Amino acid sequence: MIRVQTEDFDSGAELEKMRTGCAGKVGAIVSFIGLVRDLNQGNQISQLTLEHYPGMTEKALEKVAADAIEHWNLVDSIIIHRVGPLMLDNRIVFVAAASPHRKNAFLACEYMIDTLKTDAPFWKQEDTPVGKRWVGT
Amino acid sequence: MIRVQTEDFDSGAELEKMRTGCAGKVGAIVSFIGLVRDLNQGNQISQLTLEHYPGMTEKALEKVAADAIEHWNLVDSIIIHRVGPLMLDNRIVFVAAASPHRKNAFLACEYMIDTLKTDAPFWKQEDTPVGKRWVGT
Amino acid sequence: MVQLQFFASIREALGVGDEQLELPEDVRTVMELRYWLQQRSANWDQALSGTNILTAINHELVQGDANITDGDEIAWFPPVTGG
Amino acid sequence: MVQLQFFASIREALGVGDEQLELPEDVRTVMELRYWLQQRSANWDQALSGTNILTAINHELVQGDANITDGDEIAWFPPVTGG
Repeated sequence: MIRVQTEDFDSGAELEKMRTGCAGKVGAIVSFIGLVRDLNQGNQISQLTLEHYPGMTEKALEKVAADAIEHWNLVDSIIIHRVGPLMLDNRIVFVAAASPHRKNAFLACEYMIDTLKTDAPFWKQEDTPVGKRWVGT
Repeated sequence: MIRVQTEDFDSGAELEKMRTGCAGKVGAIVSFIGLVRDLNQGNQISQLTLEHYPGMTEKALEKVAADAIEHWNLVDSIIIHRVGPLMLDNRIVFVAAASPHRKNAFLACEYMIDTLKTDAPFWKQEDTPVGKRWVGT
Repeated sequence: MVQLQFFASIREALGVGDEQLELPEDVRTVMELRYWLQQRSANWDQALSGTNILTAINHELVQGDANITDGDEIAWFPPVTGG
Repeated sequence: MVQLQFFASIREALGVGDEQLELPEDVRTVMELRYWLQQRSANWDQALSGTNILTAINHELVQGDANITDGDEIAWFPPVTGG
Protein backbone atom coordinates (compact mmCIF):
# COMPACT_ATOMS: atom_id res chain seq x y z
CA MET A 1 0.00 0.00 0.00
CA ILE A 2 1.30 3.45 -0.87
CA ARG A 3 -0.25 6.82 -0.01
CA VAL A 4 0.64 10.48 -0.53
CA GLN A 5 -1.31 12.83 1.74
CA THR A 6 -1.28 16.17 3.53
CA GLU A 7 -2.82 14.74 6.73
CA ASP A 8 -0.79 13.10 9.47
CA PHE A 9 -0.85 9.31 9.73
CA ASP A 10 -1.16 6.91 12.67
CA SER A 11 1.93 4.66 12.68
CA GLY A 12 0.43 2.32 15.25
CA ALA A 13 -2.83 1.83 13.37
CA GLU A 14 -0.93 1.16 10.13
CA LEU A 15 1.27 -1.42 11.85
CA GLU A 16 -1.78 -3.07 13.38
CA LYS A 17 -3.57 -3.25 10.02
CA MET A 18 -0.44 -4.79 8.53
CA ARG A 19 -0.15 -7.34 11.33
CA THR A 20 -3.76 -8.52 11.22
CA GLY A 21 -3.69 -8.54 7.40
CA CYS A 22 -0.73 -10.93 7.39
CA ALA A 23 -2.30 -13.45 9.79
CA GLY A 24 0.19 -16.19 10.64
CA LYS A 25 2.45 -15.63 7.64
CA VAL A 26 4.68 -12.97 9.14
CA GLY A 27 7.33 -13.19 11.87
CA ALA A 28 8.86 -9.73 11.47
CA ILE A 29 7.62 -6.22 10.77
CA VAL A 30 10.28 -3.53 10.41
CA SER A 31 9.18 0.07 10.12
CA PHE A 32 10.81 3.45 9.59
CA ILE A 33 9.38 6.81 10.63
CA GLY A 34 10.99 9.98 9.27
CA LEU A 35 10.49 13.12 11.36
CA VAL A 36 11.16 16.83 10.89
CA ARG A 37 14.13 17.58 13.07
CA ASP A 38 16.01 20.66 14.09
CA LEU A 39 19.43 21.71 12.79
CA ASN A 40 19.10 20.15 9.37
CA GLN A 41 22.36 21.29 7.76
CA GLY A 42 22.95 23.79 10.54
CA ASN A 43 19.82 25.91 10.15
CA GLN A 44 17.11 26.06 12.74
CA ILE A 45 13.92 24.96 11.08
CA SER A 46 10.62 26.48 12.10
CA GLN A 47 8.60 24.91 9.30
CA LEU A 48 9.02 22.82 6.20
CA THR A 49 6.94 22.60 3.02
CA LEU A 50 6.96 19.47 0.91
CA GLU A 51 6.20 19.84 -2.77
CA HIS A 52 5.68 16.83 -5.01
CA TYR A 53 4.77 15.83 -8.55
CA PRO A 54 1.25 14.36 -8.38
CA GLY A 55 0.92 11.30 -10.55
CA MET A 56 4.63 10.63 -10.89
CA THR A 57 5.07 10.43 -7.11
CA GLU A 58 2.53 7.63 -6.78
CA LYS A 59 4.09 5.74 -9.69
CA ALA A 60 7.57 6.07 -8.18
CA LEU A 61 6.40 4.85 -4.76
CA GLU A 62 4.49 1.93 -6.33
CA LYS A 63 7.67 0.89 -8.11
CA VAL A 64 9.79 1.13 -4.95
CA ALA A 65 7.27 -1.01 -3.04
CA ALA A 66 6.84 -3.55 -5.86
CA ASP A 67 10.62 -3.96 -6.24
CA ALA A 68 11.01 -4.51 -2.49
CA ILE A 69 8.15 -7.02 -2.34
CA GLU A 70 9.61 -8.99 -5.24
CA HIS A 71 13.25 -8.90 -4.20
CA TRP A 72 12.76 -9.75 -0.49
CA ASN A 73 9.60 -11.82 -0.80
CA LEU A 74 7.60 -9.54 1.46
CA VAL A 75 4.12 -10.49 2.55
CA ASP A 76 3.15 -6.81 2.72
CA SER A 77 4.61 -3.31 2.50
CA ILE A 78 3.58 0.25 3.36
CA ILE A 79 4.85 3.60 2.12
CA ILE A 80 3.10 6.77 3.32
CA HIS A 81 4.57 10.18 2.49
CA ARG A 82 3.17 13.53 3.54
CA VAL A 83 3.20 16.71 1.45
CA GLY A 84 2.43 20.34 2.25
CA PRO A 85 3.40 22.28 5.39
CA LEU A 86 5.08 20.41 8.26
CA MET A 87 6.31 21.55 11.65
CA LEU A 88 9.20 20.43 13.84
CA ASP A 89 8.63 16.85 15.18
CA ASN A 90 5.99 16.11 12.57
CA ARG A 91 6.01 12.76 10.84
CA ILE A 92 7.09 13.03 7.18
CA VAL A 93 7.26 9.46 5.98
CA PHE A 94 6.38 5.95 7.10
CA VAL A 95 7.77 2.78 5.56
CA ALA A 96 7.11 -0.77 6.73
CA ALA A 97 7.99 -4.27 5.53
CA ALA A 98 6.38 -7.52 6.69
CA SER A 99 8.24 -10.79 6.12
CA PRO A 100 8.47 -14.29 7.57
CA HIS A 101 12.10 -13.50 8.52
CA ARG A 102 13.61 -10.45 10.14
CA LYS A 103 16.67 -10.03 7.91
CA ASN A 104 14.51 -9.56 4.81
CA ALA A 105 12.22 -7.15 6.65
CA PHE A 106 15.20 -4.99 7.67
CA LEU A 107 16.78 -5.03 4.19
CA ALA A 108 13.50 -4.28 2.42
CA CYS A 109 12.53 -1.45 4.77
CA GLU A 110 15.93 0.20 4.39
CA TYR A 111 15.84 -0.27 0.61
CA MET A 112 12.43 1.40 0.38
CA ILE A 113 13.39 4.52 2.35
CA ASP A 114 16.79 4.80 0.62
CA THR A 115 15.31 4.46 -2.86
CA LEU A 116 12.39 6.76 -2.14
CA LYS A 117 14.94 9.43 -1.23
CA THR A 118 16.57 9.24 -4.67
CA ASP A 119 13.70 8.27 -6.98
CA ALA A 120 10.45 9.81 -5.73
CA PRO A 121 9.72 13.41 -6.79
CA PHE A 122 9.43 15.23 -3.46
CA TRP A 123 11.17 18.50 -2.63
CA LYS A 124 11.64 20.04 0.80
CA GLN A 125 11.64 23.78 1.34
CA GLU A 126 12.69 24.93 4.82
CA ASP A 127 11.67 28.06 6.65
CA THR A 128 14.76 29.18 8.53
CA PRO A 129 15.46 32.38 10.48
CA VAL A 130 17.26 33.68 7.36
CA GLY A 131 14.42 32.84 4.98
CA LYS A 132 13.10 30.01 2.85
CA ARG A 133 15.54 27.64 1.20
CA TRP A 134 15.21 24.54 -0.93
CA VAL A 135 16.95 21.64 0.78
CA GLY A 136 19.92 20.24 -1.12
CA THR A 137 20.64 23.34 -3.21
CA MET B 1 13.51 1.72 28.26
CA ILE B 2 13.29 -2.04 28.63
CA ARG B 3 10.33 -4.11 29.83
CA VAL B 4 9.53 -7.79 30.32
CA GLN B 5 5.81 -8.50 30.65
CA THR B 6 3.06 -11.04 30.12
CA GLU B 7 0.58 -8.45 28.77
CA ASP B 8 0.50 -7.36 25.14
CA PHE B 9 1.98 -3.97 24.23
CA ASP B 10 0.77 -1.15 21.98
CA SER B 11 3.46 -0.58 19.33
CA GLY B 12 1.86 2.67 18.17
CA ALA B 13 1.65 4.15 21.66
CA GLU B 14 5.28 3.22 22.34
CA LEU B 15 6.42 4.84 19.10
CA GLU B 16 4.40 7.95 19.88
CA LYS B 17 5.89 8.23 23.37
CA MET B 18 9.36 7.86 21.86
CA ARG B 19 8.68 10.53 19.24
CA THR B 20 7.32 13.14 21.64
CA GLY B 21 10.07 12.36 24.15
CA CYS B 22 12.75 13.09 21.56
CA ALA B 23 11.32 16.49 20.55
CA GLY B 24 13.30 17.92 17.62
CA LYS B 25 16.40 15.81 18.15
CA VAL B 26 15.36 12.81 16.12
CA GLY B 27 14.97 12.37 12.35
CA ALA B 28 14.54 8.60 12.26
CA ILE B 29 12.79 5.95 14.31
CA VAL B 30 13.28 2.34 13.23
CA SER B 31 11.28 -0.36 14.94
CA PHE B 32 11.02 -4.14 14.85
CA ILE B 33 8.01 -6.21 15.86
CA GLY B 34 8.44 -9.96 16.27
CA LEU B 35 5.28 -12.04 15.86
CA VAL B 36 4.32 -15.66 16.47
CA ARG B 37 4.05 -17.17 13.03
CA ASP B 38 2.96 -20.49 11.65
CA LEU B 39 5.24 -23.20 10.34
CA ASN B 40 8.21 -22.44 12.54
CA GLN B 41 10.59 -25.24 11.53
CA GLY B 42 7.82 -27.08 9.75
CA ASN B 43 5.43 -27.60 12.65
CA GLN B 44 2.04 -25.98 12.88
CA ILE B 45 2.01 -23.94 16.05
CA SER B 46 -1.19 -23.55 18.00
CA GLN B 47 0.40 -21.87 21.00
CA LEU B 48 3.77 -20.89 22.36
CA THR B 49 5.00 -20.43 25.91
CA LEU B 50 7.92 -18.15 26.69
CA GLU B 51 9.94 -18.91 29.80
CA HIS B 52 12.59 -16.51 31.06
CA TYR B 53 15.06 -15.98 33.89
CA PRO B 54 13.70 -13.08 35.95
CA GLY B 55 16.44 -10.72 37.03
CA MET B 56 18.99 -11.87 34.49
CA THR B 57 16.63 -11.09 31.59
CA GLU B 58 16.28 -7.45 32.59
CA LYS B 59 20.03 -7.09 33.06
CA ALA B 60 20.71 -8.64 29.66
CA LEU B 61 18.19 -6.34 27.94
CA GLU B 62 19.56 -3.27 29.75
CA LYS B 63 23.02 -4.17 28.47
CA VAL B 64 21.82 -4.66 24.87
CA ALA B 65 20.06 -1.28 24.96
CA ALA B 66 22.97 0.54 26.63
CA ASP B 67 25.48 -0.87 24.13
CA ALA B 68 23.28 0.21 21.21
CA ILE B 69 22.75 3.70 22.63
CA GLU B 70 26.47 4.17 23.15
CA HIS B 71 27.66 2.68 19.87
CA TRP B 72 25.16 4.40 17.57
CA ASN B 73 24.60 7.56 19.58
CA LEU B 74 20.88 6.93 19.93
CA VAL B 75 18.63 9.53 21.48
CA ASP B 76 16.33 6.80 22.81
CA SER B 77 15.71 3.06 22.62
CA ILE B 78 12.96 0.60 23.51
CA ILE B 79 13.02 -3.14 24.14
CA ILE B 80 9.80 -4.86 25.22
CA HIS B 81 9.66 -8.65 25.44
CA ARG B 82 6.66 -10.73 26.41
CA VAL B 83 6.72 -13.94 28.44
CA GLY B 84 4.11 -16.59 29.19
CA PRO B 85 1.54 -18.07 26.79
CA LEU B 86 1.27 -16.58 23.29
CA MET B 87 -0.98 -17.42 20.35
CA LEU B 88 -0.46 -17.30 16.60
CA ASP B 89 -0.11 -13.66 15.36
CA ASN B 90 0.64 -12.37 18.86
CA ARG B 91 3.37 -9.81 19.32
CA ILE B 92 6.43 -11.30 21.07
CA VAL B 93 8.98 -8.52 21.03
CA PHE B 94 9.25 -4.84 20.19
CA VAL B 95 12.54 -3.04 19.58
CA ALA B 96 12.93 0.60 18.53
CA ALA B 97 15.83 3.00 17.99
CA ALA B 98 15.59 6.80 17.69
CA SER B 99 18.46 8.69 16.08
CA PRO B 100 19.12 11.93 14.21
CA HIS B 101 20.09 9.82 11.16
CA ARG B 102 18.39 6.82 9.62
CA LYS B 103 21.45 4.64 9.03
CA ASN B 104 22.26 4.55 12.76
CA ALA B 105 18.63 3.86 13.63
CA PHE B 106 18.56 0.84 11.29
CA LEU B 107 21.90 -0.53 12.48
CA ALA B 108 21.05 -0.09 16.17
CA CYS B 109 17.58 -1.64 15.85
CA GLU B 110 18.97 -4.67 14.03
CA TYR B 111 21.80 -4.98 16.55
CA MET B 112 19.36 -4.98 19.46
CA ILE B 113 17.11 -7.71 18.10
CA ASP B 114 20.05 -9.83 16.89
CA THR B 115 21.86 -9.58 20.24
CA LEU B 116 18.72 -10.14 22.29
CA LYS B 117 18.27 -13.41 20.40
CA THR B 118 21.67 -14.70 21.52
CA ASP B 119 22.18 -13.03 24.92
CA ALA B 120 18.84 -12.68 26.71
CA PRO B 121 17.59 -15.71 28.70
CA PHE B 122 14.25 -16.48 27.03
CA TRP B 123 13.15 -19.93 25.90
CA LYS B 124 10.28 -20.75 23.56
CA GLN B 125 8.21 -23.90 23.95
CA GLU B 126 5.81 -24.65 21.11
CA ASP B 127 2.54 -26.53 21.24
CA THR B 128 2.38 -28.52 18.02
CA PRO B 129 -0.08 -31.20 16.86
CA VAL B 130 2.53 -33.77 17.95
CA GLY B 131 3.06 -32.27 21.39
CA LYS B 132 5.13 -29.65 23.18
CA ARG B 133 8.68 -29.04 22.07
CA TRP B 134 11.40 -26.63 23.09
CA VAL B 135 12.45 -24.52 20.13
CA GLY B 136 16.05 -25.05 19.00
CA THR B 137 16.53 -28.48 20.53
CA MET C 1 0.82 19.80 -28.17
CA VAL C 2 2.95 18.76 -25.23
CA GLN C 3 2.47 19.53 -21.56
CA LEU C 4 5.43 21.05 -19.68
CA GLN C 5 5.81 20.86 -15.89
CA PHE C 6 8.34 22.60 -13.64
CA PHE C 7 8.89 21.88 -9.95
CA ALA C 8 10.48 23.27 -6.80
CA SER C 9 13.40 25.70 -7.32
CA ILE C 10 12.99 25.57 -11.12
CA ARG C 11 9.27 26.41 -10.92
CA GLU C 12 10.10 29.29 -8.58
CA ALA C 13 12.88 30.63 -10.78
CA LEU C 14 10.66 30.53 -13.88
CA GLY C 15 7.58 31.80 -12.10
CA VAL C 16 5.57 29.16 -13.95
CA GLY C 17 4.51 25.64 -12.97
CA ASP C 18 3.10 24.31 -16.23
CA GLU C 19 2.57 25.28 -19.80
CA GLN C 20 1.05 23.82 -22.95
CA LEU C 21 3.24 24.08 -25.99
CA GLU C 22 3.10 23.31 -29.70
CA LEU C 23 6.29 21.34 -30.25
CA PRO C 24 8.68 23.25 -32.59
CA GLU C 25 9.47 21.41 -35.85
CA ASP C 26 13.15 20.69 -35.19
CA VAL C 27 12.78 19.63 -31.53
CA ARG C 28 12.79 15.85 -31.09
CA THR C 29 14.49 15.11 -27.76
CA VAL C 30 14.11 16.49 -24.23
CA MET C 31 17.60 18.00 -24.45
CA GLU C 32 16.67 19.82 -27.68
CA LEU C 33 13.49 21.09 -26.03
CA ARG C 34 15.44 22.26 -23.00
CA TYR C 35 17.91 24.19 -25.21
CA TRP C 36 15.00 25.66 -27.14
CA LEU C 37 13.34 26.85 -23.91
CA GLN C 38 16.64 28.34 -22.68
CA GLN C 39 16.61 30.70 -25.71
CA ARG C 40 13.52 32.46 -24.34
CA SER C 41 15.34 34.74 -21.89
CA ALA C 42 18.30 35.01 -19.55
CA ASN C 43 15.98 33.83 -16.78
CA TRP C 44 14.93 30.67 -18.65
CA ASP C 45 18.54 30.08 -19.66
CA GLN C 46 19.66 30.31 -16.04
CA ALA C 47 16.78 28.27 -14.55
CA LEU C 48 17.23 25.33 -16.95
CA SER C 49 21.03 25.26 -16.91
CA GLY C 50 23.03 22.98 -14.66
CA THR C 51 23.92 19.33 -14.96
CA ASN C 52 21.81 18.02 -12.11
CA ILE C 53 18.37 18.88 -13.52
CA LEU C 54 16.20 15.80 -13.86
CA THR C 55 13.71 15.16 -16.64
CA ALA C 56 10.66 12.93 -16.72
CA ILE C 57 8.46 12.04 -19.69
CA ASN C 58 4.99 10.81 -18.72
CA HIS C 59 6.11 10.29 -15.10
CA GLU C 60 9.22 8.26 -15.98
CA LEU C 61 12.75 9.60 -15.46
CA VAL C 62 14.56 9.83 -18.81
CA GLN C 63 17.95 10.82 -20.21
CA GLY C 64 18.51 13.87 -22.42
CA ASP C 65 18.35 11.89 -25.66
CA ALA C 66 14.83 10.58 -24.97
CA ASN C 67 12.42 11.31 -27.81
CA ILE C 68 9.34 13.47 -27.36
CA THR C 69 6.03 12.45 -28.88
CA ASP C 70 2.99 14.66 -29.35
CA GLY C 71 0.80 14.48 -26.26
CA ASP C 72 3.71 13.83 -23.87
CA GLU C 73 3.97 15.36 -20.42
CA ILE C 74 7.55 16.58 -19.90
CA ALA C 75 8.74 17.65 -16.45
CA TRP C 76 11.94 19.30 -15.23
CA PHE C 77 12.96 19.37 -11.61
CA PRO C 78 15.96 19.53 -9.27
CA PRO C 79 17.33 16.47 -7.41
CA VAL C 80 14.65 15.10 -5.11
CA THR C 81 14.81 15.61 -1.33
CA GLY C 82 11.89 13.67 0.15
CA GLY C 83 11.89 11.04 2.84
CA MET D 1 25.08 -21.73 50.70
CA VAL D 2 24.61 -21.19 46.97
CA GLN D 3 21.39 -20.85 45.00
CA LEU D 4 20.97 -23.12 41.96
CA GLN D 5 18.55 -22.34 39.10
CA PHE D 6 17.56 -24.50 36.15
CA PHE D 7 15.58 -23.36 33.13
CA ALA D 8 13.58 -24.61 30.16
CA SER D 9 14.44 -28.14 28.93
CA ILE D 10 16.96 -28.64 31.76
CA ARG D 11 14.43 -27.65 34.42
CA GLU D 12 11.92 -30.04 32.83
CA ALA D 13 14.39 -32.92 32.63
CA LEU D 14 15.43 -32.47 36.29
CA GLY D 15 11.92 -31.81 37.52
CA VAL D 16 13.33 -29.02 39.68
CA GLY D 17 13.65 -25.28 39.04
CA ASP D 18 15.77 -24.17 41.94
CA GLU D 19 17.60 -25.51 44.93
CA GLN D 20 19.67 -24.23 47.83
CA LEU D 21 22.91 -26.08 48.39
CA GLU D 22 25.81 -26.14 50.83
CA LEU D 23 28.82 -25.95 48.53
CA PRO D 24 30.89 -29.18 48.79
CA GLU D 25 34.46 -28.61 50.06
CA ASP D 26 36.30 -29.47 46.85
CA VAL D 27 33.99 -27.64 44.44
CA ARG D 28 35.38 -24.28 43.39
CA THR D 29 34.26 -23.72 39.74
CA VAL D 30 30.95 -23.99 37.93
CA MET D 31 32.31 -26.91 35.91
CA GLU D 32 33.28 -28.74 39.11
CA LEU D 33 29.82 -28.09 40.52
CA ARG D 34 28.20 -29.34 37.33
CA TYR D 35 30.23 -32.59 37.46
CA TRP D 36 29.37 -32.96 41.13
CA LEU D 37 25.63 -32.58 40.37
CA GLN D 38 25.88 -35.08 37.50
CA GLN D 39 26.94 -37.76 40.04
CA ARG D 40 23.51 -37.63 41.68
CA SER D 41 21.73 -39.92 39.22
CA ALA D 42 21.54 -40.99 35.60
CA ASN D 43 18.86 -38.36 35.16
CA TRP D 44 21.03 -35.52 36.48
CA ASP D 45 23.97 -36.82 34.49
CA GLN D 46 21.91 -36.77 31.31
CA ALA D 47 20.24 -33.40 31.91
CA LEU D 48 23.50 -31.55 32.62
CA SER D 49 25.56 -33.19 29.88
CA GLY D 50 26.09 -31.65 26.48
CA THR D 51 28.43 -28.94 25.29
CA ASN D 52 25.85 -26.26 24.62
CA ILE D 53 24.59 -25.75 28.17
CA LEU D 54 25.04 -22.16 29.32
CA THR D 55 25.94 -21.08 32.84
CA ALA D 56 25.36 -17.77 34.60
CA ILE D 57 26.65 -16.63 37.98
CA ASN D 58 24.65 -13.84 39.54
CA HIS D 59 22.93 -13.12 36.19
CA GLU D 60 26.14 -12.92 34.15
CA LEU D 61 27.09 -15.56 31.58
CA VAL D 62 30.34 -17.28 32.59
CA GLN D 63 32.71 -19.96 31.32
CA GLY D 64 33.22 -23.31 33.05
CA ASP D 65 36.33 -22.20 34.95
CA ALA D 66 34.52 -19.35 36.70
CA ASN D 67 34.91 -19.50 40.48
CA ILE D 68 31.95 -19.88 42.80
CA THR D 69 31.68 -17.83 45.98
CA ASP D 70 29.38 -18.50 48.91
CA GLY D 71 26.07 -16.70 48.33
CA ASP D 72 26.26 -16.93 44.52
CA GLU D 73 23.25 -17.68 42.34
CA ILE D 74 24.29 -20.23 39.70
CA ALA D 75 22.00 -20.95 36.74
CA TRP D 76 22.12 -23.58 33.99
CA PHE D 77 20.08 -23.34 30.84
CA PRO D 78 19.99 -24.36 27.16
CA PRO D 79 20.78 -21.89 24.34
CA VAL D 80 18.31 -19.02 24.40
CA THR D 81 15.50 -18.77 21.85
CA GLY D 82 13.74 -15.47 22.52
CA GLY D 83 12.99 -12.60 20.16
